[in-house]
Amino acid sequence: MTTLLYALLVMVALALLLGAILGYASVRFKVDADPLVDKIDDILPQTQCGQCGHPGCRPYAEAIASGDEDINKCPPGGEDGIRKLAELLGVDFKPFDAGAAQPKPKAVALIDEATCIGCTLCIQACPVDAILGSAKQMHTIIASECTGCELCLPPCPVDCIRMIPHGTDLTNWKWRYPTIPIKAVKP
Amino acid sequence: MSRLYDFHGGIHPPQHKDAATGSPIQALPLPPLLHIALAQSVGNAARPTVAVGQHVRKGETLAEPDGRLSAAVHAPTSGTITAIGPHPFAHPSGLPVDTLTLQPDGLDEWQPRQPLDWQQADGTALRKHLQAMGVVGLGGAAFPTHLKLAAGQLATLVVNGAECEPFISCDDLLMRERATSIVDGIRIAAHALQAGEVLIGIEDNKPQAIAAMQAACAGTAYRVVSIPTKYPSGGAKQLIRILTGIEVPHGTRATDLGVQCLNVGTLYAIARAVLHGEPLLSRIVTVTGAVTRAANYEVAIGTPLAWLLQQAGISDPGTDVIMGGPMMGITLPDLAAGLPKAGNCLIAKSAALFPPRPAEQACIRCGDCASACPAELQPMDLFWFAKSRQFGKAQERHLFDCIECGACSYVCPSQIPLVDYYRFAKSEIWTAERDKKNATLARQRHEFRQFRIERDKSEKAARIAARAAEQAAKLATQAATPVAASTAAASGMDDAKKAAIAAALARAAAQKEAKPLSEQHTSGLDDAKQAAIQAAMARAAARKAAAEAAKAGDAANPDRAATATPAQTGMDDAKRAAIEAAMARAAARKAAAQSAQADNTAAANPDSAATATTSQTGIDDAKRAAIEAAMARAAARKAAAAEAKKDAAP
Amino acid sequence: MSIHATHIARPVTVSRVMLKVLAALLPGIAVSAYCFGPGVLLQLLLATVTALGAEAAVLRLRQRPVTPALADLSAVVTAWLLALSMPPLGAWWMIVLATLFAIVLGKQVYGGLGHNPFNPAMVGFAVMIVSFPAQMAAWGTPLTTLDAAAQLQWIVTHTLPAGSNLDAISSATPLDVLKTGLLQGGQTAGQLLQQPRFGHWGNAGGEWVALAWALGGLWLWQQKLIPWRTPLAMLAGVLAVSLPLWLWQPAHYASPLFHLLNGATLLAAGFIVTDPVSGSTTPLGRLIFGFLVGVLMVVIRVFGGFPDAVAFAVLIMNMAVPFIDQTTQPRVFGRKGGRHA
Amino acid sequence: MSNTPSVWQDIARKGLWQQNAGLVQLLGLCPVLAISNNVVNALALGLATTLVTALSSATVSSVRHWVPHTIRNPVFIMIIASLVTCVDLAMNAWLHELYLVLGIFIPLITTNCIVMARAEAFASRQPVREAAWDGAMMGLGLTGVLVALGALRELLGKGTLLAGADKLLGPAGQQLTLHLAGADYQFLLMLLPPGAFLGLALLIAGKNVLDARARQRAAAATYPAPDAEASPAP
Amino acid sequence: MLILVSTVLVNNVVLVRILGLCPFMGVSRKLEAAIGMGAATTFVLTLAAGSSYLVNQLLLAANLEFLRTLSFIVIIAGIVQFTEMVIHKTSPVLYQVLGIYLPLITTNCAVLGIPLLNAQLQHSFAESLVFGFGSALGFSLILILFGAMRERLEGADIPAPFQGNAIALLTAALMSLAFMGFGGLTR
Amino acid sequence: MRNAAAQARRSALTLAAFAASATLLLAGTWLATHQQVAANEAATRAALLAQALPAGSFDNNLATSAVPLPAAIAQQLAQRDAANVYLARRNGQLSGVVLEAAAANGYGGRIELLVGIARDGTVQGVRVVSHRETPGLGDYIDLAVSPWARQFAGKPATSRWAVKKDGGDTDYVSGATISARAVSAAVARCSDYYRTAQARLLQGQP
Ligand SMILES: Cc1cc2nc3c(=O)[nH]c(=O)nc-3n(C[C@H](O)[C@H](O)[C@H](O)COP(=O)(O)O)c2cc1C
Ligand SMILES: Cc1cc2nc3c(=O)[nH]c(=O)nc-3n(C[C@H](O)[C@H](O)[C@H](O)COP(=O)(O)O)c2cc1C
Ligand SMILES: Cc1cc2nc3c(=O)[nH]c(=O)nc-3n(C[C@H](O)[C@H](O)[C@H](O)COP(=O)(O)O)c2cc1C
Ligand SMILES: Cc1cc2nc3c(=O)[nH]c(=O)nc-3n(C[C@H](O)[C@H](O)[C@H](O)CO)c2cc1C
Ligand code: SF4
Ligand code: SF4
Ligand code: SF4
Ligand code: SF4
Ligand code: FES
Repeated sequence: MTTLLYALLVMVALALLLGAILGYASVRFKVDADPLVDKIDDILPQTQCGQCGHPGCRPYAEAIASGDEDINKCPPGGEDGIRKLAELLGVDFKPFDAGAAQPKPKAVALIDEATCIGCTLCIQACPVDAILGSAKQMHTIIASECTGCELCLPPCPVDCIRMIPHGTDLTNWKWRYPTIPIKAVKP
Repeated sequence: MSRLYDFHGGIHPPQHKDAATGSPIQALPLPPLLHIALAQSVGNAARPTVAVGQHVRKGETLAEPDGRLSAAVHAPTSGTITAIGPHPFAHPSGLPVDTLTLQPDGLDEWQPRQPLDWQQADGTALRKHLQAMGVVGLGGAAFPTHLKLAAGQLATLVVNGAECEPFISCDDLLMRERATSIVDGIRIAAHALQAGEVLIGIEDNKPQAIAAMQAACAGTAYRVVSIPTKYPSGGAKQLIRILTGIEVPHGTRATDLGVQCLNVGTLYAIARAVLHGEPLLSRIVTVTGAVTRAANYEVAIGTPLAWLLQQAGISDPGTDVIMGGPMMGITLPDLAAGLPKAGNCLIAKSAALFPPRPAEQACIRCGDCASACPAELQPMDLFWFAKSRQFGKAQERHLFDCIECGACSYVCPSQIPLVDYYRFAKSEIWTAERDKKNATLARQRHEFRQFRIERDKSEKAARIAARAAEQAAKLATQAATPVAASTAAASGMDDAKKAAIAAALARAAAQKEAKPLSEQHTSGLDDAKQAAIQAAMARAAARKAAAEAAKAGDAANPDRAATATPAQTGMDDAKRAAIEAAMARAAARKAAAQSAQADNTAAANPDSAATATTSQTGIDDAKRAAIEAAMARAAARKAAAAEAKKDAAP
Repeated sequence: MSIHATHIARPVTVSRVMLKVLAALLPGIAVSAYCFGPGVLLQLLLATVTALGAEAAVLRLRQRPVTPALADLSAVVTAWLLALSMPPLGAWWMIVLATLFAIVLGKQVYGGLGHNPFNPAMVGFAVMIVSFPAQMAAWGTPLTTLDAAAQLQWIVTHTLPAGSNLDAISSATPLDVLKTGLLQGGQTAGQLLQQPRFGHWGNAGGEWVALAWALGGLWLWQQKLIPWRTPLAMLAGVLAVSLPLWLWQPAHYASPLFHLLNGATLLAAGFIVTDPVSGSTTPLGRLIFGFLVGVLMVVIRVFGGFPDAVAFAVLIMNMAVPFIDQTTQPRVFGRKGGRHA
Repeated sequence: MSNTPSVWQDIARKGLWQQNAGLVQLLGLCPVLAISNNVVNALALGLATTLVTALSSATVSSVRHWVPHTIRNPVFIMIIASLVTCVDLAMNAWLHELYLVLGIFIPLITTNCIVMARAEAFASRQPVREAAWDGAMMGLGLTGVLVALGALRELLGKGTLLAGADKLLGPAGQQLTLHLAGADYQFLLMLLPPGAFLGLALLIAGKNVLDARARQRAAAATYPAPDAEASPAP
Repeated sequence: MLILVSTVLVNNVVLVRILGLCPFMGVSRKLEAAIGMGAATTFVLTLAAGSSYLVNQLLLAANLEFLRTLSFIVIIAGIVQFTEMVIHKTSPVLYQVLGIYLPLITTNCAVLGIPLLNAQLQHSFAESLVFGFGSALGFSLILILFGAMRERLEGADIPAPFQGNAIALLTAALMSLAFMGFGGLTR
Repeated sequence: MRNAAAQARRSALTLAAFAASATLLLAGTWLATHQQVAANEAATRAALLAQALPAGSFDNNLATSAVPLPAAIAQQLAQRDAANVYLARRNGQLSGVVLEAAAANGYGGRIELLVGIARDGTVQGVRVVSHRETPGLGDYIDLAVSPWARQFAGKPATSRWAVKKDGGDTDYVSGATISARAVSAAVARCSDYYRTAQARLLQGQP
């Protein structure tokens, strides 16, 4: 019986001490906001396209930060984006979610001005205010501000918006990966 | 004899210079057409000042500099402009760039030339003159020379006559034959730079050039220094190190350390431009390799390269041609391009001189590349990171200190084209940086849009509230006694005025308040845009505050009017207005918070189609629908995939 | 059209480099074969065949081109170095197993040439000495009386022709004998070294082999295929431990000369610590890497359980190479500060 | 709250394969590597761990509402530690021989990361029955890896399987031991620590191969690509 | 000195005693994280070794050995959580790098195993401290070297089935093989 | 700060409550098992000792029959300051002893042994308790690895305690003689000691 008593005494004392320290420290050293979301958001391409299943990049960043979402869901970010996220979060790189949307070449939207009826629906859809125009007037897209999210395509009642792939010129021309063709041996 | 310093690494590739140094500089007839690209230097392309069909004389300005970092372009001969538009360019991409096409009339008729009295002219005038004369660096980088002469009071001017690349001999021949003009150029540059000392570095495999330069420098304080032959001693930083011992770090300009480096060709061009008023119309080009008449030719800028090679007797027109040296030159994708100012050498490849590079093998980390690297990098690490796309790490290991000299590629026993990987990595990093910048701008626009939508919404809410209040006030007035009604009406009028004042104040306050916020969001935007957004946001905030104030005023009307009026008499207007404004602000804040809350509760409702709406408060319907559709699409796809997976799972 | 930025290249290839390494091994192999008999050559052959076979098999599984990888000869270098570290009269399955581990586990799982963090040959050796210490400790007797046919028969079938004596082929390595002798107490190092097994300079027959390795190493250095830093630092490391110990208690510790001429020290200095792939690449890193290999080697030899300590010393330091490399990056041109004239 | 059977299946699939502690999450490695040089020890420790994981998950789940966030960790670990000590004492009393073999690794179940990880990640958010099931499945998944690794190492290292089964099953167990190689066969590497790492690496690689095959098959099933048909399976 | 060499190298916690493997595998993807984790573990482990010695004396005196595991782990949990809160407050960067692994120090076998071994081997207070510190040093050393190695391996052309954890374990296998060389170093 | 204090109190109390319940659970389990555990531990120890002496050659509880050896002898036999001799009795008569012995000169360091010697000086059993010989080479001395140690059972005191290679009677594994030598020498020391101390040991005095 004394053993039991001693045991209780020791453990309860330990626990009390510990609990007190922790409780105190938890208030004393309280920290706020998670800087991780910002860092993740920084990596995301800000296309705001929703292909990740979230209404914009920041919500996706929040989902990643809270551990609810995988890092391989953002097609506009491409593999490089996944790689950067993996690096930031200290997890292994993983390829695109096979079932989800896949990355495609960058493009800008172009309004066929002859067909446009000036309904302003696309203006309301564009998450980055890249479309100019007012009611009943033909609209245009500021190419340099268009992120290519394609959100303006579905609302257009006359389907006058097309996506034009980015062309290359001297300002965005890139040196390619120096490939050595690997010939697979026949099995 | 001054002391020479050594730099780390370096290589000794076979020289192959003799083929072209056997004969003096050759003149050439004019080609049938000249293709003069507008972008002839680092920086902005020049702006054309001529029209298609216009006749121009030799030396006439065809395009003028666009900004500081840009140089003019001139007609190398007299003739007619036949086209302005995209044309193949001497660039590894093969992409066409805007080019002037000039059809010579064969008269070679000069326009009047205007030399500059350089000893009298001040620095600014000299630099203006050089920019107008289109003088750019001829050592390879094509940096506008007028900017390089902008430094004042320089300790040392280093003249680059090293010409360290194999095959190239244009500077050698220039020094042999036109040393006096070069020295004239040195005189002008040294004057402009107020250089204390002039060191002319020439590799010791060019004894004739050294002798010629020494002869030309006789009687001056300029020192011709024979330096050991070792590639890349002609790199500006390496040459500066050899001659002065100073190491110019990456990202620093030599001028900051009191040194400037100019190529001998550039100095010759300076001399022609200043003493004779001749713009940079032609240059010496080494044409060698698989050609029958390998030599140095004096060639008009814009001469089609295919034509030039024909003149030199190229044996196989289909062969690859390098512009520049074999270490740093580029393989030309299209020989229709005209000769650029930076084109110092053309080498027609032959299998004997350029055996195909054996297949790349794995890097065995032998370290030969590190021993050869003049930038003292660890090229195998840069390669390892570039190959596996770990660009951040490559940058940490100073990828951008690499001068792409190719010494590492040359020595690598695994035959890895290392520089290709570095260029790839640098390209990717630049692209990523550009994307990042664009993303930041996109985010700012997106955030502003969120803000705008939010604002519109609360404005609408305020309008509705105001209408309701008005209604209530009307009811109250109707119920009151006529006397009360009259006072109320009076005080109501009073109130209207008060509200206006309050609104004005609130606008000012809101502007003040809005500023930090907008600043936060727009740090990366260009100024005009930023200002516009800021203004818009401030305006919106003010409008909102005003509306709120009006509403608050209205709502407070019925009961407050009576109590407040008597006390008001002593209060001066400004103070009253301030109080009102503060109250209005508070009300506005509350209203905003409430509306946000309302949205949240709505979103929390499990039935509202997607859980994702939680943070959508500001997104209007169309967008939401689109997103929802996208999400539904994604969900459907996912479901399908899951289904498939389940099926396939054993 | 050639897409490369640099249009000319030095006429060297990895195969040439490896071929020269193999050539540099030849003098040592010759002396070895003379000392320990033709068994050495059979081991080399077995190792080479296994290495090439294993490499080809893995590449085939990965659907990668086989011939270029085999032609770079790096697998042969690994095989030879491994074969030369193993007992000359070990059974055939030992060298085969060792080579399999070296090539598959040491090299190919990491992606083949250039990607392996550990020295493959040493991986093979360490696996064997840990798994089969008894068989690995039985080194061949130098200048054995056993004739060639008997040696080969022993390696292949592990039987001896009638009339041959097992003791003629099996004897512990000098390092082992010395360690055992000292452990048993009673005799000083000096006395022990009087035994015929130790010859003149501490390793009967073996010292000539060691010198032949040194010769090969020097030639490699002269050919600029190996840097001077690593081997020299390693030898310095060996001296740094063995010399003070020997000066302090000559009765208990063998002389530095003994350490230099025994247990593959010079083979390691010339060919093993210089393995470019698994070694350090920075100038300072090479010094640290080599020095610590030398130190660890003697420490493990003298105080540890594995007298043939080269493999462990090398593997332990291989482990540290990425860290060493990262922390000893040379300063880049222009970023040194203070080097201005 | 009631759950459809698929939820249970899902938890089981995650615990046993998809999120397997030893192969995927790489948690609970120490016992896996240290006690896997033969099947019997591995099995025993695996079962002990499973017991603790299931019990502790259930307990954690049932008290989860009363524990303030700040002392979540200490409380959970206390629960685990006391359960472990109970198992430890019980084994000491009734499976003494095995107890001697497993040694310090029984108290160390306390810090077996998988136990704590499940308590944190699953049990502290889920109802009791789900939590217990999850704990059991995670534990069984780990046991599976332990046994597989034990078998691999025992087989390659000593050429036997189930040596020492008598410790777990009493004398009858002796008959179970399989000798699959000559009596003097021994490959020490597999029995020593390096062999443990190596064996686990091989198991993970094996799982990767299986998963890749499954993925390939799934892909082929959804998009029956013509070239996939045409090229003969390797 | 000898006991330090012995615990750091010869009986290295991770490679020879096989303790603390989860953080060893989990927090070694990046060198920076490895260094942080090493430092945190060193701090916690040394403290745990010391304080658990004191508690053990108490338990022995009261004949309460069955409370050993429980009381040790409570102490450790306390120390860890306290450390966590302090780091969270004082160095958000370190906190972010260590991420979910800080609480996992509690479940680092080594942190409980070393105090238990101390008790089992009846080490004195000083010995306990040195043993704890040495083990932690050994852990950190291996973790850091492994972290640097894994960073390098990120660029290696590893066969698909071995990518990720498999190659890391394989590397650990070879590291452990190398450490066999220290066997018998101190007797 | 008030907040902190309250929080601290709350945490402490919760934790204490859990600690108390955990302790109770543990204590309960301990009470249920501790006798069995103690019995097991005694049995293990006894079983170990019994491996050094044939079953049936004694009827007392060996584990509780330990008598400390004098320091000098402990130093000589076990090469440390303290060691025990266990006295086996049958029908109250000394039937043999089990000595804690050690050899410091194994290949890997200390080898701890139990050496059982019958009343007449015959070595009855040698059991390696712990060793650090090379696995796969020197570890044959361990009964768990090979029956090598059984060869000592029944060897008379007059045996030549040395490996055959050195002219003794002990078998060894070629290539790992050191281990066998070390064990042999330790057994020899025990045998010698028993011879000289037999009379005293019969009295129960070490
Ligand atoms: C954006 C930019 C601005 C520069 N501005 C100056 C300048 O103001 N003065 C100057 O002397 N050089 C200037 N430089 C030139 C470089 O410092 C360097 O001297 C020049 O590129 C020639 O050397 P190179 O072969 O290394 O290219 C500038 C270069 C760049 C890219
Ligand atoms: C690797 C390398 C080698 C170079 N070699 C020469 C050379 O041999 N001669 C030369 O005039 N410029 C050479 N340059 C260009 C110089 O760095 C520098 O741009 C030039 O001397 C500046 O003079 P400029 O502005 O008058 O052209 C080389 C550049 C590099 C990066
Ligand atoms: C790695 C290694 C481990 C060894 N371990 C042992 C050992 O545990 N016990 C032993 O007696 N000999 C061991 N030896 C062998 C001894 O060094 C020595 O060669 C042997 O005992 C001599 O026996 P012999 O006289 O039968 O040849 C080992 C040798 C090596 C190389
Ligand atoms: C100088 C030199 C030394 C080498 N030493 C070794 C060695 O010690 N072990 C080995 O397996 N391979 C060695 N190699 C071959 C090759 O580098 C090795 O197989 C790679 O580690 C395989 O990727 C060497 C190659 C050279 C050029
Ligand atoms: S998919 Fe990418 S770009 Fe599109 S919203 Fe999501 S995170 Fe933003
Ligand atoms: S214009 Fe269309 S594609 Fe471009 S950003 Fe706006 S919505 Fe997206
Ligand atoms: S020279 Fe080539 S093989 Fe040698 S380290 Fe450099 S890149 Fe690697
Ligand atoms: S190309 Fe870059 S890395 Fe290669 S040697 Fe030149 S400076 Fe060094
Ligand atoms: S099981 Fe030991 S650290 Fe996780």
